[in-house]
Parts: sequence; C-alpha cells; structure tokens
Amino acid sequence: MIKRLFPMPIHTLILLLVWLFLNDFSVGHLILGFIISVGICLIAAPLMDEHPTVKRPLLALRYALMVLLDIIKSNFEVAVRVLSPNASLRPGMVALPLDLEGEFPLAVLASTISLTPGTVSVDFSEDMKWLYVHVLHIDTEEAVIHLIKQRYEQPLKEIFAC
Amino acid sequence: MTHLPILPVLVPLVTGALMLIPPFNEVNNRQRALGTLASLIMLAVAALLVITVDRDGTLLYAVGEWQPPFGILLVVDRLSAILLLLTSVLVLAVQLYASGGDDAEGRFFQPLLMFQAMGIQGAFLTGDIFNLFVFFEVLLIASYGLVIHGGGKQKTAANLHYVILNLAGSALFLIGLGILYGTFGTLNMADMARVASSIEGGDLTLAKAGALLLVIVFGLKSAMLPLHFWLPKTYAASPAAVAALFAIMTKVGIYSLWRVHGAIFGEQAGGLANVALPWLWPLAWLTLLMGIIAVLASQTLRSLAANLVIISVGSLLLMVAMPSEQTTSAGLYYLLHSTLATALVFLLAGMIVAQRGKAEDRFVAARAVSQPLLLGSLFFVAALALIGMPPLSGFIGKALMMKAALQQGEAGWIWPPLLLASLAALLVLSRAGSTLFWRVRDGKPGTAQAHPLQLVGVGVLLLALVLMVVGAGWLTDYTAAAAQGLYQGIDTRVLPTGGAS
Amino acid sequence: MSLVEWIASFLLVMGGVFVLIGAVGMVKLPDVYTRLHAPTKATTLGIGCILIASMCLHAVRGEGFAIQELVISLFLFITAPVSAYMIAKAALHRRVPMRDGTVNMALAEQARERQSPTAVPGSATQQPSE
Amino acid sequence: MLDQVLLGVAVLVGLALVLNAWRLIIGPTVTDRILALDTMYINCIALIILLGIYFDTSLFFEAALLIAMLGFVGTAALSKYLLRGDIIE
Amino acid sequence: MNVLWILLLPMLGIMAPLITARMGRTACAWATAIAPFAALVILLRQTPKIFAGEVDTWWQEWIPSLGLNLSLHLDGLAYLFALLILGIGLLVILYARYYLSERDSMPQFYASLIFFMTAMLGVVLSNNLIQLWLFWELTSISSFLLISYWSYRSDARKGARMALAVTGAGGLALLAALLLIGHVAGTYELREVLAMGDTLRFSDYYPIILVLFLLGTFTKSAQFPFHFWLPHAMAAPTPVSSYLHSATMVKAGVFLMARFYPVLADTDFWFIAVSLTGMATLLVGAYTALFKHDLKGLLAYSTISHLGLITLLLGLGSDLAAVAAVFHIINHAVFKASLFMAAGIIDHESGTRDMRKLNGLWNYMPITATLAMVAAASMAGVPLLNGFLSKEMMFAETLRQDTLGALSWWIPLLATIGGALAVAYSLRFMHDVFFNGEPIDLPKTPHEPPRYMRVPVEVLVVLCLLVGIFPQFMVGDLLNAASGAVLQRPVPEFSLSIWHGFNVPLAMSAAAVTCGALIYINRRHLFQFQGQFRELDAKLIFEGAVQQLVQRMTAVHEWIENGSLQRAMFLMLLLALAMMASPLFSMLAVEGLRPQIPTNWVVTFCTGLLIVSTILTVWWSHRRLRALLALSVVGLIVSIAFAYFSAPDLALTQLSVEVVTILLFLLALFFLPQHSPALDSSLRVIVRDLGVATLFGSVVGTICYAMLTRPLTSISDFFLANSKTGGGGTNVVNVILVDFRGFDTLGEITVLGIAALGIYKLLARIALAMPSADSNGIPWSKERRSVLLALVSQSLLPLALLVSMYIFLRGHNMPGGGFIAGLITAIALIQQYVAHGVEWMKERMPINYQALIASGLCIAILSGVGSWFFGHNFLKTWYDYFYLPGVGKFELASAMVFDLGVYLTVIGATLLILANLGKMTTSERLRAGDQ
Amino acid sequence: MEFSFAIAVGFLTAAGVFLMLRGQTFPVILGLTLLSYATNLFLFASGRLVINGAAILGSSENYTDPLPQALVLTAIVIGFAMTAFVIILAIRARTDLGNDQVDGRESALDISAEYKSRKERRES
Ligand code: NA
Ligand code: NA
Repeated sequence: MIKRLFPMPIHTLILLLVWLFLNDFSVGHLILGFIISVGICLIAAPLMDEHPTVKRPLLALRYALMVLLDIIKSNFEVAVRVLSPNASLRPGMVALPLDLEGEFPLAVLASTISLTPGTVSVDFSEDMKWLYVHVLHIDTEEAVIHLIKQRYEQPLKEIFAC
Repeated sequence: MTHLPILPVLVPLVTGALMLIPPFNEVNNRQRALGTLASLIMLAVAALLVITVDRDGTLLYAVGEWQPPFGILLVVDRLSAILLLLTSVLVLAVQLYASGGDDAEGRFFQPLLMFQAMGIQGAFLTGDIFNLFVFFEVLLIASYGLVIHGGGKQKTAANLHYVILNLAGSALFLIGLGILYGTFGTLNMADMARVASSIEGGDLTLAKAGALLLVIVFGLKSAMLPLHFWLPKTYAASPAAVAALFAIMTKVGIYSLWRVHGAIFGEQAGGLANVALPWLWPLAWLTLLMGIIAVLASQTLRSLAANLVIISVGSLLLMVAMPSEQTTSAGLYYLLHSTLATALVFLLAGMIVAQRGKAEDRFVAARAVSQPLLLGSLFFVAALALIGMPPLSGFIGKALMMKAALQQGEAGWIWPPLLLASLAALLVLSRAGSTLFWRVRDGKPGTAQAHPLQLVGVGVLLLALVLMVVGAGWLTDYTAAAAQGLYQGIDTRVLPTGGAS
Repeated sequence: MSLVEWIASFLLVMGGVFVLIGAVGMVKLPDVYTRLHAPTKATTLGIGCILIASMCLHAVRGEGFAIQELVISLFLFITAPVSAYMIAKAALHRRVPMRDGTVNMALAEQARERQSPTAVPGSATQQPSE
Repeated sequence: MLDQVLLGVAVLVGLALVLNAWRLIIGPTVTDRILALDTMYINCIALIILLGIYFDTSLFFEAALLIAMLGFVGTAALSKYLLRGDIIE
Repeated sequence: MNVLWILLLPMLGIMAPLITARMGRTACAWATAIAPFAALVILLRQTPKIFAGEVDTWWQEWIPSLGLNLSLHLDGLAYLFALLILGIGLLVILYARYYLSERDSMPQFYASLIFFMTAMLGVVLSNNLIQLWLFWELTSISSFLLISYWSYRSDARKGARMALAVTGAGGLALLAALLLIGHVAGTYELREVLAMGDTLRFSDYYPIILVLFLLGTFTKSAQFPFHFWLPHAMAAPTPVSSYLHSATMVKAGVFLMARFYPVLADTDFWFIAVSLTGMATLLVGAYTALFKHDLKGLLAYSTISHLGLITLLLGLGSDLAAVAAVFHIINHAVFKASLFMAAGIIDHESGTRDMRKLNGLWNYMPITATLAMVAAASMAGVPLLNGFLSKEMMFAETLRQDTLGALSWWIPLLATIGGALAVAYSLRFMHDVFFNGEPIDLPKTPHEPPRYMRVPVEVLVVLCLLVGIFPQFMVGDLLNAASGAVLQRPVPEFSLSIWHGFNVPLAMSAAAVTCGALIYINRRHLFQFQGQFRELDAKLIFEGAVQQLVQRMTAVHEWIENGSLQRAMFLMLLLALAMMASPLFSMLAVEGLRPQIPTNWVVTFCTGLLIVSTILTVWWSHRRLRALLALSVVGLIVSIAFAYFSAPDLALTQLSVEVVTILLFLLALFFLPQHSPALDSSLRVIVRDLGVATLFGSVVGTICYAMLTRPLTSISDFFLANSKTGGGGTNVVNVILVDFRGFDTLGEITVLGIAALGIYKLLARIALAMPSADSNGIPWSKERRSVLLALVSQSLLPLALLVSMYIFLRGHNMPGGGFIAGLITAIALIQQYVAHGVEWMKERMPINYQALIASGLCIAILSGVGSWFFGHNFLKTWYDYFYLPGVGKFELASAMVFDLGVYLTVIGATLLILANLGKMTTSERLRAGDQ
Repeated sequence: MEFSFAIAVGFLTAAGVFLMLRGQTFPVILGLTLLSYATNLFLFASGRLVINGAAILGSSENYTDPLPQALVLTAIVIGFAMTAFVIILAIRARTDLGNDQVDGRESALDISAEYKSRKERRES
C-alpha cells in the first residue's frame, strides 16, 4: 500500500525539498508540496526505470561536496588553459576501463567526469565496459585514468555498493 | 434565455469537444446524431436571436460580467443575428450532407465542423476587435483541417497556399491591431467608434495605417483582388461539404469590413472617416471584373462555383465601398442569398463528381450521372439562383443592389459589371449544365446514388432560398433595419461615461 | 556597502569573468572537442557565482531566505554534462576532425563505433604518430 | 557601486554573448554552432539573473529557470537530430 | 381577383402533368388542359368588362423596399394576349398529344409548356415593373427548357443556349431599363408609370432607358440584328415552335413595346430606332425566308419578318399604326400557329421538312394541304383572309409618316418590297410542298394525320377566314379594347372592312402580289445570286464567339492567376505596403513627445545580436540547420527583450514555445529535402523581393517608432485597479488572460486543440520519405537510445513536473500560469519521447491526448458555465480567501479551474502534435532501419 | 531604447517578408516565424516600453500596460499552433507533391539545371 502510494520515496523527499526551496518553508507549503510531490511521483513512476539506490547516503553527500570543490578547482585550471596559447595544449582521447556497473552509477560517473578538471565524457562502448573521455590537456594518460578511477569511480562503487 | 448570445459559441465548442471523447469519438451514427442535434440547437438559438433582436433591439452580453470596454462584449444586433442564422442553416445543411458518408473519409470531420461553426459565429458575435482576431484564427485553423479532409495532392497543394497566405494575413492583422490599440487605447469596437473622432495629429496618421492594414486582412478573407488568389484553388480542391461551408468564409471578411470600416471608421470618425473607401472602390470593382473573367475561364463546376464566389465578393465589396443604409441592406440580402446559393452548388458538385466517374465535374462529354433528373433539376434551380434569375432569391439581391447603386448615383459604374457578371454566369452555367447532364458519352451510367442525407442537406439550402423569396418583404425590412443599426452603432449607454480612455 | 554586498560584488565579477572566459575559450580553442570544455565548466561556474550573488543580495534586501536560485544550479549541473556528451557524440558521429596532435586520435573512431578499444590504453601504440 | 558592478558584469556577459555568436557564425562545423547556441542560452541565464538583481526583483527567476531547462532540451534535440535524424522515434 | 386566378390556375397546373404522368398519354394531356381551360373560362367571363374599358386589378405587398409587389391587372392588351396565350396554348396541348412520340417524356414536356404559359401570362398580366421582369425572365428560362427538350440533340442544346443567352442578355438590359423607369417615375406600379409619359420622356435618363429597353425587347422579339437565335430555336419540337413563335415568347418583346408605348413612344428617337429596326427586320427576315429549304426555317424567318412588321408599325408612332400593330399581332398569331402545326404534321407524316424533297403532297394529304394553303395565303396578305387586313392598314400607315423628311417615301416603298417578298415565300411554301411534281426519297409515305391532330389547325384556319371576312364582328371590340390599353387614350376611328375602295394601299398590295409572284417565278436567278454567298450559320458563329471569349478569358485568367504562391504573396505584401505607407507621407514628425528610455551597452549588444541573427537566418535559409540555429538566437533574444521590458509572462511563454517550435522544425528538417539551391529565384526577383522587404520593414519600423514615442491613454488602468479586487490576482496579465479576457483565452486554447486535430489529420495515411543519411551523406547513427540522455531525462522529469506545478499554481499572482505550465509539462514529456522513443512511452504512459484536449476544453468551459448557476454571465469568476489553522490564509479562485483547463489542453495538443508525428515515423523507421 | 526596439522590429519584419517570398516551404516557414516575432514585438510595443514595471501588483511603482502583454500572449500561442500546422503541412506537401516547392512544382531554376545536366549527360 505504502509502496503503491509512494513508489519513489527518495524522489518524493527531494521534490518536497525543492518545492520548499522554490516557495518558502511554511506549513502550508509543506502540505501542498507533499501532495504535489506524491502526485508527481505517482504520475512519473511508470516512466522511471529501476535503478540501484544509494546505499550510503553520507558518503554520497561527501562525494557531492568533493565534486563541487573539484568543479571550482577545475575551472581555474581550464581558465588558465583557455587563456594560454593553443600551442601549449595537448588534448587527447582516453579510453577508461570501467569497473563500475549499472546504468545509473555510470551516468553519475560520466557526468562527474564532464564537470571536473579538463575532461569530458564522450561515449560508452556498447558493452558499457569502457568510457571514452576527451581530455583538454594530457600529461600522461595513466595519470588521467588513475585519477578518475581513484577519485570518482571508487567512491561511487561504494555509494551504490556494486 | 439571458445566456442566449453566448450559445452560438458554446454549443459547437462543447459539441466539438465531446466528439473527441468516447462515446462520440468515432465516425458513426452516434457522432452524426450529436452533430445534427447541435446544429439544430444552433439553428433554434439563431432563430430565437433573430426574433428577439428584431423585437427588442440589440442584445449585449458581457463575458465575465466585466463592464465594457474592459471585458469582452458580445453584441447581437440585427446584422450579427441574421448572419448567425445564415451560419447555422449552412452548418446544418453541411452537417447533414457530410453525414451521408463524406465525413468518414478522414478523421475529425464532425468536430472540426463544429469548431469552424464556433469560429464563424464567434466572429459574428464579438464586439471586441482582438476577440475578432481570435475567432478568425479559430475559424481559420478549423478550415485548414477541413480543406484536407479526404486527402489527396490537390487538397494538400491548395491548402498550402491557403494556409501560408492566411498566416501572413494574420501577421498583418496583429500589426494592424497593434497600431489601433497603440492609438485608440481600447479594443471594444463601440468604444473605438466613440474614440475615433478624437484622434488627431501623428496618432491619426498611425491609426489610418492601422485601419488600412485591416482592409488587407478583411480583403484577404473576403478574396478581394489582388488578395483572392487562394480562393479558387482552395474551394475547388476542398471536399464538397467543406467548400459549401466555405461559402460563408468570404462573407466573414465582408462582415468585418462593415463592422470595422463601416461602424468604427465610418462617417462619424472625424479624420478617420471612410479612410478605406479610396482603396476599396477600385479594388472592389476590379474584383468583380476579375470574377467575370474567371467565371468565363472556368473549366470545372467547382472552379466555376468558386469564381462565382469572387463575383459575389466583388459585388458585395462594391456595396461596402458605397457605405449607406440602402447599399448595406441590399448587400446583406445578397450576402445571405449568395452564400446559400454557392453552398448549394458546391454540395451538388459533390454529388455530380461522385456519379460522373473520372470526368468528375469537368465540362467535357462523359458518362451520364446515375440520377440525371434529380441532379439536373437541382442544378437547374441552383444555376438560376446563382445567375440571379427568378424565381429564386438571386434576382432580388441583384435588383436591390442595383437600386441601391442608383440611389447612390453610382449606377454608371456599378450596373455594367453587375449585369455583365450575370450574363457571364448565364453563358457559362448554361454551357456547364448542358454539358454535364446532356452531353453524354455512350456507355452505362454509374450506379452511385446520392445518400438520402445528402439530399436532405441540399433540401435545407433550397428551402432556405425559397424562404428568402417568400419572406423577402420581411427580410428586406429586417436588413434595412440591420443596416440602420450598424451605422447607428451600439447604444453607448452601456459604455462608461468618461471611462478610462 | 555591506559585507554581503562586497561578497556579492566579488562573486558577480567572478561570475562575469568566468562566463567571458568560457566565451573566449569557445572562440579561441582549436577544435570542437576542446571547445566543449569551455562552456561546460567555465560558464557553468560563472552562472553558479552569479546565482549565489543573487541569492545573497535577495536575502539582504529583505525578501527573505530565497534559495530558488539553487534549483537553477541544480538543473544546470545535471544537464551540462549531458549536453556536452550529446554534442561530443554528434561531433564524433559526423567525424568532425580533432586538432592535429591530439593524443590517441585513433580512439575517436572506436568511440564513434562504440567498440571497446582495440589495444590496452596507455600503451605506446596508442600514441599519435606525429 | 553595486549598480556599476552590475553594469560591468552585464557588459562582460554581453561580450561573452557576442563571442559565442561569433562562434555560431563561423562554425566551422554544425556541432560548433550547437555548442555556441547552448552556451548562449546559459549566458542569457546570467543576463536575466543580473537583470533581476539590478531591478531588485525576483520576477525574472522563472525565466532563468526555464532557460536552464529548455536550453538542455534544445541542445539534446539538435544533437539527436545530427545523430539519428529523427528526434522522436 | 379574377386576374389572380388566371395566373394562379396555370401555375398550379404545372403539377398536373407530373401527377398524372403514369396515367397514360391522353389522361396526361387532358389533365394538363384543365387548368388553362379553367383560366380561359374565367378570362372569357371578363370579356364584357374589358370591352367596356374596365381594368381588373389585384395587389399584394411583397418586397416594398425593392418596389416589388404582387400586382396584376387585366386590361384590353393583357386580355388580348392572355386570350392568345391560353387559346393557342390549349390547341398546342391537344396537338402535342399526337405529335410527341412514345419515347418523349410527356409530363416533362407538358410541365415545361405550362410553366412557360404561366410565365407568359405573368408578363402580360403584371402591373409591377419588377414583377413583369421576373416573369419575363421566366419565359426565357422556360423556353430554354422547351427548346432543349430533345436534349440529346446537339442542335437543340446549342439552339436553346443561344436563345437563352440572347434573351437573357436582353433581359438584363430590360431590368436596368425598368429600374431606371421606376426610379424616374418614383413608382414601380405599371399603371402609375403609364400615366407619367412626359416625366419619362423629358427625363435625362430617357435615352439610356430607351436604349436598354429596346435591347430587351428587340432581343426577345428577334429584331435585326438580334434575330439570329430564332431560327435555331426551331430545334424544338414543332408544338413548341408553333406556340413560342406565333402567340407567345417572341411576342413578349412586341407586347412590351406596346405596353410602354404611352410613356416611351412619340419621340424622334423612338421613331428612328424602332421603325428602322422594324423595317430592317421585315426585309431581312422576308428575304432570307425565301431561301430556306427547311419548312420550319422558312416559317422562322417569316416570323422574324412579321415581327419586324409589327415593330415597324409601333415605331411609326401614329395611333392608327398602333392599332394596326395590335391587329397584326392577333392575325400573325393565328396564321403562324396554324402554319407551324401544319409544317409539323407534314414533318410527322413524311419524315422530312426539306422542301427539296417534299413535292406534290396535295395528293397524299389534301385536307392538311388546303388548311396550310389558306393559312399561307393569309401570311401572304391575300384578301378575304385576316393577314390582308392588317397589311393594308400597315401600308396605309407607312404613307402617313414624315419624320424622315424628303426621304419618307422610302418607308412605303420598302414596306411594299417586304410585302412582295412575303408573297414570294408564301407561294414557295404552297407550291413547293403541295405541288411541283412528286416527292423525292421521303422516309415515310405521307398520309393525313390522326383526326385530332388536325383539329387545332382547322380551328385556327377557320379563324383566319372568319376574321378575314367579318373583321368588325370578330375582332372589332377586342381590337378596340386592346388598342385603347396600348394608347392609354381614346382609340381613333378605324374601319375594319374588306373594301376601302381603290386607294394607294390597295395598289401597294397589288404591286406586292404581282412582284411576289414574279419573284417566285424567277426564283432560280435569285437562288443563283444568293448561292454565291456562303451561308452563315449563326449557331456556329455564336458558339465560336463564345468559345473565343472563353479562350481569351482563359488566357487572361491564366496570365493573372498562374498558380504561384509567390506572386500572390508578393501582391498581397505590396498592397499592404502601399496601404500602410500611404498615410505616412502626410506625417510631419516621426518622433513623438513621450520621454524615451536611455539606452545602454548591453541593450546595444543584444539589438546588434538580434539583427545579426536575423540576417543570418535569411542568409542561411538554404543551409537549413544553420538557419534554425540563427532563428533560435532570435527567439532567445526576443524572450530576453520581453523580460527586460517588464513582460516576464511573455518571456516565459516565448521561451517555451520556442523550444517546441525548434523540435517541430527539426522534424521538418528531417523530412524535407536537405539541400536547396542558394538562389531559388532569378537575381532580378531576389532584388525585387529584397526591395519590397526592406521597404516593408522600414515602414513597420517607422510606425513602431512613431507609436513608441507617443503617449497613450488606454483602458489599462482599470485592469491594474481591479486585478486584485475584482480578479483576485496580482499578476495582472494572468488575470486578464483568465478573467478579464478569458474568452480570448478560451478561443486560443481551442485554436491549439484544433491545430492538433488538423495535424493529426495531416499525418493520416502519410507515406513519409525518410532520408537514410544526413545532408553530408553520413548514415544515421545506429544507436537508438543514448544511456546518459535517457537517464538524465528520466531523472529530470519529476523535477520538471514540479516546476510546472510551481509555475501553474503561482500564475495568478506571479509570472506563470496554465499555458506556460502546460508547455513545460509537455516539453518534459516530449523530452522522454526524444530520449526513449515512442514505443517505450506508449507502453508506460497510455494517455489519449485527444481526450486530454477535450477534457481541458470542457473544464475551461465548465468553469465558465458554472457561473450560470449563480445567476451570472459566462466566465464570471469567483474567488475567496480561506483560513486553515496551521496553514494560514490561502486563496481559491474559479479562474484556477479555467487555468487548469488551459493547462490540460496545452499538454494534450502539444503531445498530440509531436507524439503522433513520432508515431508515424517509428513504423517506417523500423522497416527502413532493418535493411 | 525605443529606437533600437523599432530597428529590431523593422529588421525582423523585412527578413520575414523576404523569406515569405521564397519558393520553398522551409524558408517560407522561417519567414513566418520571423514575421510572427516581429508582429508580437510590434503588438507588445503598442503598450509602449517600460522597464522595471512588470504588471505584478506590489512589485513596482509604475506598471507597464498589461493588456498588450495579454494580447501578445494569445498571439504567441495562436502563432505557435499555426506554425506547428504549417510545418506538418509542409512535410505532407513534400510527401504528396514530391518536392518542397510552395507551388508543388519544381522552380524554373531547378528545371533549367536539370535540363542542362541531362543535356550534358547526352553529350558525354
Ligand atoms: Na520518430
Ligand atoms: Na418541294
């Protein structure tokens, strides 16, 4: 019953939170937001595929903050790259072997890569075992792969417990 | 009863919407019955409105109860009431005709018909110039959908031109409305008529430009030369029932010219008085001339009927171009007549095409129609009506217009084309009739029979034409009163004294 | 000017500069793949700065604690990588050439076909032959 | 002071818009142009937020929010068009 | 009142043959005859009153504003004509019973005949000008039906069409004339008009009235040069000819001239125009008749000639001439009807009408021959027959006129020549048919006709004799009454006797007979002479002329309407440009006095960007995807402009519409050709278009600037003042949309819904041509679903829906509303379609979008209709504030329900449009993709 | 500011008009879109330009004229419906008529080009 009424409890919660962000934190909006969030989830549920859920929320939060900082950091790097002469650039493609499994965790990984220092996810291989990444400036390929695997893939594996 | 004025919009809208959901969403007798019921209700409402308005004077209905000029005001005066009646007669005839099977040749015929009726009736009802734009768009988009009913290259090609020209027309309409709001500061037509005389200076120049742009817009709808190019193709390509319904589309343009350029930019409008006339006059005259040429050049019955529409438009535009109570009254009578008569011909053409095999309605020797006596007699009657020969109402309309022109001292300009137009119609229609029904190639006639409902639809139009003759005395008195009402304007007591503008 | 306004001003300038840098990168960088980096990062951050500034200012100006702008950032952070991903895919698909001297240029064709790389990455064979 | 800062930042963003437009014009590939358009959408968000600050109003928020949402839809569709031709299949 | 029945009975009688169609031919004929017979009885009962000079009238108001009333009168002239119409009509009915064959449709014939009879009676009985015209036209129409009775014959069709065209054209001229007469006279009642002769004759309109009037009458009465249609009307069955060309149809023109004699005659113009035309017709008709080998052809031209004679008499302008004209109308009707019937009998019994084959019929049908020869003698003007009398009167009158001055003697001379020709062709009719050796190659062996077929001829021939011998007794009173009606003043003394002593007219008659005989005897020379000239077939010439006209007009028409949209568009825009610009030339200063907003750098950037992207859109219009990108920038900047100029709602709407439009454009790009030439027209056309476009743009820009810089006082203060108090919302734009002008919005969402339906129709049974590769020849990617796109789109959906709810709910007070929210929801769903495909979506979200549209519309309508139950008008809104503990104050408004309708309609329409296009292509792609 | 606005409207109109006069459906639809931008801006201008005066009660001191905004909103929606229809109609026309010419027949230029190429093929 509860499962049928709240098919996506986490989503419902997030939506409620966003609703309160959008409006204000008042009792009225709490009630209204709750109704709307539940309603939306009921409508959207059939359109959602099953995904592995976050098993370790705290770790996820830490991961998010880390990515945020990386974004800021990466931006300064990119700014420097952009402003320095093109000749000093050494762009390149990297094929990243994946240990992570599941579409959703992989999507998060790919997004993270795109948002962080000098890398943009280009495409997965068909078997989802490789992620092609375009790098703005490659010093060594191994360093790039290592960094991504250590810094992002590993925590994601833990978060989604896979 | 107090809500009578809004029913011509609501009844078709609700019916159209109902026809999209079960149990009415399939093309079957249930949907058709609903359509007929709605058409009959519209007819009753329109008749009631005509009677009421003729007895009690203009009815006003403030939608949302907002006092005009702030809210949208529906105005049922004699002019709009009679046009509503005309529309509902036409819709009933077309609905019945199409229910004979033509509506099943594609989807959504019946709902689109209802929406089209809503658009037309809304345009006749509204007293607000922007709302007029909205209803124009409603009737246009519905007509876009209807033209392609049944499918086929010809329809697609014709529709493309029709749609694109009208979209450009809509853009001009909006620019015109922008200018008018930007100078008048109001949208209610009665209020605009009140404000018009006080506009001066640079605003006057701008307002003139806006008023003239609207001439283009209404001219496009009414197929005034050189904006008429869409008409022959579209009418000739459309399915019979749609073409018949379209007989009133041009009249919406004429009506708007009366409403806007007759009443707002009419005699009382100070610097804006009769601003459109110097343009309308020659264009109307040329339209009539073009109609004559086109009628003589017609090779099929449907294109002939379409070109006869241009003649009727030219005649009507001439009446518009000589604004007076007589010309308007005469024009109004002729408008009613020509709409019904053209619709009749289009419906007939549909039946002829269905029975004549590959030759369709081309003026060539071909196999005989399977119901020669029936269709032949109907054609004969319709042709008389179109030419303007007695005993059907055409001659009354023609004579009224000639008389009105004479009273305006313009007979020298107007009679020759009017008479020539009749002569051309006579020449071509007699040729057309004798070819279609008498020049029969050997071989067995087809077996296609007109559906009884199709005949009922035709009968409705015929009956209306006959009633127009029998009741011509009452009707011409009515049209005269309608014309008088148009130029008197709406009772300004309903408008706020002082007001915001 | 209050402290908040100073901070906001700083953030605004930062934001503006980052947005501009993103645009400069768009014009200056040599191929579409490198140009992808500029907007996905610089511009996103620039917007982020401006949004935070806006939040701060709205807060001080007494409209209460309005953090609506966070929702915009949320959207941007979720969508920017996908936009980049889609554009990159499209560029690969259309065989938009990479700048001469791009490392592992051959991988582009494999990425386009969505195959696994034919050789272990990082080996010398993958180095472009310059 | 804040107003001057705002105007200055707006000019920076405007300049960014012009640069992006330049990329849109010169291409050379259609992906460059799509990228430029996508970036212009984002620049416009910045512009609108600045406007909101300048006029001290939150009325522009929805517009910014919408651009953020819709710019993505546009870019995705354009890229999908390049990839598959048919965007809704 | 009696006069009404005379008209009404035949009118009702039209039904008789149709009702009795199945009862056999004789019954049908009898039934048909009842109504005219009854009418004739009523008419005859009026005789004493008519002869006493009384006029029976009947009046009923019909269309006062047109001056058209149902108004009938029966005076002497009307009586005479009614008598002829009904009397000869009855004889024709009897005759036709035997003439028509089994395969001819008798009811159709009789119905048309009675229709015609009614029309004719209407013409003569009308006491209202327009009503008269009405019946006049009906005679044209009904005669068309009669002439084309054998419609399978080409000559019948063409003859009928020609008759209709000529008489129809004349009818239009007559209408003009009658309207003018009514205008000048100030009344359309005939009897009142007849008393206003001087008013009309001295009116400025008189010449034009006369010309138009004579055009009408001359065409109807087959006067030269409009006579050509009449011989071709002979394609009709002979009963028709004998009716139309003796007593009725062609006499209508003569009747009308007689009718308007008091008001239009008695001027030199009348004399010249009418008498000379009559004379010319008399001669041309008589001369041509001589050469016709066809019996009916001879009679046809003889008819023309006699009509010319009557016209000549009316033209002479003297009262006695008018009397003679009336007399000849009677006589001609009697002898010509019998002659046609006789010709019909000959045709019927011998199978031909060719006088070269018909010889010596005296031996085969002596009675018919006798009858025909008596009638022909009357036609020739032989004494003791009626024709002689009126011809003598005519000769006498020609001697009395002097308008031509010294040349006046021409008229009697020419009249005598006409008389001689008449004698000649009458002789030919008699001698060539009944004597002159033995018949040649007749299809049938001739014999006497059935007994009753001859009766009508006998009656008429007896009348010829009786009138010829006892004129005063037979027609004296009738002639007096009719002439009195024509003249509208006392009839001058006239003497109807066979013998007036030896006088000039008698000499003229003698000369005519002598010369006629001489001409006939020496006809060989004349035939040889005439043989040099190619015989002109008026039918061919007329048909040719009509075809020429049609071809010319078709050429002109095709030249003007070449089916090019570009031309139509060009002309429309050019006209719009001219009309819009024309007032601007009188504008003193473009810039007005309204204070302007100072500009700044960012605005300049954006304006520049807008202009550049606009130009790029044009520049790249053949590089389609690029143009689309440029167009997107334009849309983006327009949205920003809306936001900047204080229109957040517009910005939101523009933005969301923009995206959906781009999606649609992309779909279009996929299915439209990928390449198009850089120059789609010649350089000249492009320069021309550029010129017009530039002018158009500058005019619109100028008007825009002029408008922007002028102050405006508008009704908007009301909205600002009443939005909160009256509409319960602080977003005035939204309150206008859902409340003040909610009706507009209702129309607007209807448009959207209809568009979706129309698009659905457009996509029915479409066979889409799908390119297998893009414009660069690169085959499309094989990957249907991109993981990242699919996932992110999925996760964004709830968020997007939340945003749409947010925008929907606050729309009444803040920027937003149902429309924008609906579009956002729709876009969010479309994004799922883009990311996952149609099949996937259809499985998981089986929504009937057209039902969604319908329910949206219904909700919107219901929110409006709801107010009826509270005694308010449609769309009258309601709102109120409520308080809930813990929640606080909140507002509920009926406008929100309306907005919900908008919301649902928008979703339904947008998705119906896009998802359906997707659905169409999916099946195609599955087939194409597998290859 | 008014001047810039008017210039922009003028440019949009001119571009729209020019494209409307083209012979293929796609440019014509582009032209219609540009023209509808122009008309929307023009209609909007009828309420005159006001900055920082959105017609949200309580948000500022001088409000802009809300009525033209409502009108433009209606016009945008209607324009959207019409554009959608005409785009699909263009697709339909292309399918039915075999080309994307507004008149359904290949333009004179195309025909002459085709003629030329056919001639060249014959000669080679
Ligand atoms: Na698809
Ligand atoms: Na002979």
